[in-house]
Amino acid sequence: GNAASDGQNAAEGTGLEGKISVIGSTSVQPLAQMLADEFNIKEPKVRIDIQGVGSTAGIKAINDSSCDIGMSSRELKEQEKNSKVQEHVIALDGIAIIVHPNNDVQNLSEEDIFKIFSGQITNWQELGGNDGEIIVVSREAGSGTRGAFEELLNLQKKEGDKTISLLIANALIAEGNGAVLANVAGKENAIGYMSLGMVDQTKVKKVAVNGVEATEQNIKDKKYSIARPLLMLTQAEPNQATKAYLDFILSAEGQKIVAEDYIPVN
Amino acid sequence: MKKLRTKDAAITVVIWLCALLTVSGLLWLVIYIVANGLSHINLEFLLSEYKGDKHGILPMILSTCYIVLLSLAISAPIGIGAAIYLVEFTKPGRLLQIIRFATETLAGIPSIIYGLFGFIFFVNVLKFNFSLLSGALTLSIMVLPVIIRTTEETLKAVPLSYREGSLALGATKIQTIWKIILPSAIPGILTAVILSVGRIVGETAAVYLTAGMVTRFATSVMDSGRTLAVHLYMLAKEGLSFEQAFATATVLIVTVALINLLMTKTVGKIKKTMNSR
Amino acid sequence: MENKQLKEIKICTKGLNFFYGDNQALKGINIEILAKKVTALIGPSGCGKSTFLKTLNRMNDLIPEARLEGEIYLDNLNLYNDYDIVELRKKVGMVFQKPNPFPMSIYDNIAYGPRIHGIKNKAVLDQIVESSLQKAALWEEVKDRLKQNALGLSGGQQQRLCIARVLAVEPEVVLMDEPTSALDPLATLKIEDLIQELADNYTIVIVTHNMQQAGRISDYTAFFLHGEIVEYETTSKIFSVPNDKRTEDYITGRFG
Amino acid sequence: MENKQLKEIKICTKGLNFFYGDNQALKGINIEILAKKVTALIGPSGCGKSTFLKTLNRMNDLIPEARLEGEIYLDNLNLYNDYDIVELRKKVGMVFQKPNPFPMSIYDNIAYGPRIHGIKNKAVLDQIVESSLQKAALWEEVKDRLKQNALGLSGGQQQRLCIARVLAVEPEVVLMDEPTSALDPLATLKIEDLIQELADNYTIVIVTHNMQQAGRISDYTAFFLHGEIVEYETTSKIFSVPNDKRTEDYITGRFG
Amino acid sequence: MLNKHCKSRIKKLRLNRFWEYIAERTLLLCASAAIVSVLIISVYIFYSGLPIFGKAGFREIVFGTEWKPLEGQFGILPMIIASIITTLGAVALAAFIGLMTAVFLAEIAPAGLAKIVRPAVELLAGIPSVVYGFFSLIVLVPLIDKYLGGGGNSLLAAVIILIMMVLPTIINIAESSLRAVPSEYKEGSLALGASQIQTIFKVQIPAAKSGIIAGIVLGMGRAIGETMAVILVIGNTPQIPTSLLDRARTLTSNIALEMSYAEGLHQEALFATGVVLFIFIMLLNIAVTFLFRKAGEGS
Ligand SMILES: Nc1ncnc2c1ncn2[C@@H]1O[C@H](COP(=O)(O)OP(=O)(O)OP(=O)(O)O)[C@@H](O)[C@H]1O
Ligand SMILES: Nc1ncnc2c1ncn2[C@@H]1O[C@H](COP(=O)(O)OP(=O)(O)OP(=O)(O)O)[C@@H](O)[C@H]1O
Ligand SMILES: [Mg+2]
Ligand SMILES: [Mg+2]
Repeated sequence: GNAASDGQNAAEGTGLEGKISVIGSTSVQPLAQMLADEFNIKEPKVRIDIQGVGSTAGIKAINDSSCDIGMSSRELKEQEKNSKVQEHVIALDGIAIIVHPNNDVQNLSEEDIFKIFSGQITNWQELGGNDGEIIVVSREAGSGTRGAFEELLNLQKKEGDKTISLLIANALIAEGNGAVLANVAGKENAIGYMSLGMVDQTKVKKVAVNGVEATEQNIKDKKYSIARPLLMLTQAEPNQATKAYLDFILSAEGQKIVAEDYIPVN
Repeated sequence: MKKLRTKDAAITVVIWLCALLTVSGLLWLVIYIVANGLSHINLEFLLSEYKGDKHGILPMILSTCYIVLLSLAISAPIGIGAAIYLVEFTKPGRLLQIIRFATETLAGIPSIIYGLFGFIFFVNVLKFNFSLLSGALTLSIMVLPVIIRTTEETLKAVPLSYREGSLALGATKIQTIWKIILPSAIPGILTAVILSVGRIVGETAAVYLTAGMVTRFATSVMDSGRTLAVHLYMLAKEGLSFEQAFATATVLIVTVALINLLMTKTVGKIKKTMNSR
Repeated sequence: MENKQLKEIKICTKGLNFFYGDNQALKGINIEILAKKVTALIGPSGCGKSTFLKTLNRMNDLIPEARLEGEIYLDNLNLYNDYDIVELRKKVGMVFQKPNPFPMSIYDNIAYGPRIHGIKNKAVLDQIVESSLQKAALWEEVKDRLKQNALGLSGGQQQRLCIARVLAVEPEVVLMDEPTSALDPLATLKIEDLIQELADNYTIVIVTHNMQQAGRISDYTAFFLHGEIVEYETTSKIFSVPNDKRTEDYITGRFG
Repeated sequence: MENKQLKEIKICTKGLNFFYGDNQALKGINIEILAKKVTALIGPSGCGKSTFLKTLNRMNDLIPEARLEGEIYLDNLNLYNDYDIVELRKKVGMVFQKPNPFPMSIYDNIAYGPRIHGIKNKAVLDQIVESSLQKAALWEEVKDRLKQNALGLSGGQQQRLCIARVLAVEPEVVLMDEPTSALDPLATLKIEDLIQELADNYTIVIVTHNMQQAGRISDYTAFFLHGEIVEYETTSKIFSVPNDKRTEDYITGRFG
Repeated sequence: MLNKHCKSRIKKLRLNRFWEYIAERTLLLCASAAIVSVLIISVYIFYSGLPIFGKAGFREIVFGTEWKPLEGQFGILPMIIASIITTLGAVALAAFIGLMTAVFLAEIAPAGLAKIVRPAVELLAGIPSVVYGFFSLIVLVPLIDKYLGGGGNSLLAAVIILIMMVLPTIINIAESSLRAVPSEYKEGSLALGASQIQTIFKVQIPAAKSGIIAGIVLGMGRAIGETMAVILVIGNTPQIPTSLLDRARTLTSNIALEMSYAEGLHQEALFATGVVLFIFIMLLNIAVTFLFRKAGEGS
């Protein structure tokens, strides 16, 4: 993108032009989209294309330089780090554990959750609920939410340089946060996890973890522990449009939008 | 005799039931979707963008149109040319067999493989990124066999007597093709094109991996765009707004129904011209 | 056949063999076809009449696995070596069994050939269309609807249109393959009259299944059987005193 | 036709009209067909011969927009009211213009009819197959390859197979629609011989385009024109002294 | 003068020849596009998908039961099995219903009714697969969950939508092969006193056999290749299913789910999945070509 100083537009923005290609986490995508819509009001000539294809894909794309911004909803792994790529934390996001509204279970310990997702507990009865086989809903393997969830709950073990997921083999794999929501909303015995910012409480119920409700405040106060940063990755020297977009996101105005559903940084 | 009659009657009942099952399956689906979708379709839904609190599908409609036009612009001339070559120039033999085998294979390849290929080849290797161009190139390979085959059939249906008549007057082959055969084959070629439009409009897997899913108005072929089918997939997958999903599905079904109607019309026209001979 | 030598020979073949793949359809055909006469080819189904006719304007070149041996001369020039195929077909026109007008207007049907051969001038084309239709005895019937689709004509009219279409490219020889077999008696009669008129200016070779027709319109008749010419004589002779028993059997309807 | 009354009448029609939609194909046909005789139907293309033949075993019932008026009697019973259609077609067999063996073995082709009508016993079937093939003069040629596909037979053999197939269900009347027109002269001869033999036991109605054939094999001939019967007489009479000018014109080949 | 005329004619003829040649070559080029595309696609897929068979082992991939790509386990047997079950299950049922419907359309239905049913079948064929997927997700999956339990996302749900999707393919081809059966066969059988049903089942269907089977095989191709509709309803669990109510993952959904972020060996493993799918399709194609050829000979 190249900046063209356009006098008439100067009142609002700088009359910047260009195209930003944003690829990555489906958890970050809606937030990035909202921010882009807002940014476009000021800079209508900047076109921001956002593709939600998964954190791993976003990290890969920025490492290949095939996009301007990569989105990730988990920390980068060692082998994914690249000196030429800059990480920007644009928000914090909790991962909510969700169940069907009719489910009596209100609270689960981290250990319960570990046992459910690793297949050691398979019936709600064992947790004081109704008799019903637990249907575990998880995300696809490249998902940042899944990566963060498994890391935070230790649902993985190291074996040499490989990290092995301990997720129960018959978990239902849903592609995207929305699919998790839809699946849990549709099945009385399901349990799943998803980006806190996207939980629709009219359809599903959040359960407390270790007695702590999943709320923004609790995450800020570090009481609710299942939370991860939402990242945007750029080249060390991003082009002007990209830089302007990032600056906007991290500005007070941008963070106000972040705060609507997520936890702003600083 | 009587036993035979009851057996016949029983089989007839089974046949009627199967036909009923087929039709009722379709009706169930169509009615369910249209009934749920129709109430959400209004001008605003059809003609606004997908941004902020607007949930219109205009960008998707336009992206779909662009992809359709672009794919056809690439595949129609090639496909029709190929069909002409196959019908008018090849003698039965190796080459014909190879080309035929190639088109059969192309026709059989599942769309996800096209997606896989398009994603690696057009998006990554040729660096077209997620764009209408990548999508259209992938789709034009995908519909190539549809165009070749259908056009081939129509060309074959042009009576030999037309060719003989023209050649016997001293016309060259190209003159005969251009002045006699192609004009008589136009309805069939139209059918081929309409069929391809149907396939492109309905395709998800191959477009999803090549043209991306951006909900903005596309301004150039290098922009990413979301087609209606991909939009429906995203809505269904995300499960956030079933109203929009139903409405989008309704738009898709109506489009397909219109395409079918158009097709029946052209096919009817072919039959008419053939009959009036 | 005594004074045939005195007449002008338009077409002659020497040891003509023709094969569809392994199937030999013509076996050693030697024939001399005279200019400005009507020559009829008769014989039972599958005996090679159409095949022979088609070799004369090389329509058989369309069939991939077909093969020809021997020689054919048109005006003493070798048909396969000395002529450009387009030129040849201009010179040797063909009318088919089923009328095959193109799906376009009557005018365009007739003008198709001249246009193909480079005539663009509207007045010239008009002139050609009118004279060709007149020669084919169709002008009066269609002159008011030249712009209408030719497929709307009756079978007999369509066939005369096809004849006119051939005449428009000014051929010297006209080949006809059972031109009346798809027509009703009245239309047949018209075409037969037409053929006899045309014989004043054109060399005509006609295949027919109808013995009476051959008798009525042709000057010479060749009787084909199993790819060979059994007998080739003046029509009057072949129908009154055939030399060959098989010819007689065929003409009197004992087979075929 | 003087002593026809003395003979047994197998089929008779009274004021038979037949329509394809608006197109009337048969107009007031009155005819009496005699048992154990060969009756030939002749006439130019499209005159309604096939249509008439098909009304006799109600094959025309298949055509949705077709309509029939008048009456047909078979053995003095009304064809349309007094017979079950399956029974009727068993009694009135039909042989078609193009040989149409089913794509199965020779044996199964013949056994098809009997099986349909409930015969399962292998020995009985074997017996029927053999005797039918013998009656159709085909047994000697195929007895060693009954299990082979019937489509591998020559055209003439296929047609005799179709005749055998009809005989296997023991009909009383056999209808034949140009049964030899797709065959070569030799095969035609065989079928003609066969027809004459069959006439000892069956009532045969045959449509033919070949005047000579009608003359050779039939006892009575009906001449159809534009959906009407112009003349119906003993064959010898119709071919020597036809009553009607149109019959004479047709027979001498002046049209058709 | 005459000479000049001759020369110009010869020139024109030469020009004709030239254009003829150019046109033919151009058309040949178009025709080759199909070959080139197939070549590029197959070479690409095989080139990208074959190496991993060497690295991870053919048996470990094709017969391995564990798909944990991030951990170096690339067993796709569960996907192969799921693909085969959904395909066969759907096609077996669709073949029966489809053949009967084809018979209905070709022989039984009154003309007026056929005129309504046929466009319905065509509409069924034209509806995008994602619409089927969406419909099943909303309607079928909850129904199955409610009456049969297990969450609803299952092989069964996939089989049911696949039936709807392959039905039109089978109906169309079966109907046209039934119609292509020479009417002489039908007439011959009826003239022998067979009933209509007897004629259909004893003569017409056997005569149309190759075409009908080809339609079924083509339907199989469609079923095995379907992706998006299946992803939405099958649950995508990479585990060998033990009942129709189990969640499973097909070859196609495996590719679509993970392609966008896979890299290295993982990506190669997805290409390997593509290779396996490709081979399945090729086998089916060869079967269809063979059957259609046979059908052509039959009639
Ligand atoms: N295109 C073809 N390919 C192969 N064989 C052919 C072809 N055309 C004709 N034949 C064969 O060549 C032989 C002669 O056929 P031809 O059409 O010349 O006969 P005909 O005398 O015109 O017969 P008819 O009176 O039926 O028109 C026949 O055995 C026929 O089967
Ligand atoms: N299925 C049909 N639908 C409509 N019209 C028909 C049908 N079959 C025949 N006809 C018409 O009925 C008339 C008589 O036809 P029919 O087949 O009985 O004649 P034909 O004497 O057998 O002729 P050919 O000698 O050519 O077999 C013709 O005008 C024909 O066009
Ligand atoms: Mg011929
Ligand atoms: Mg007839």
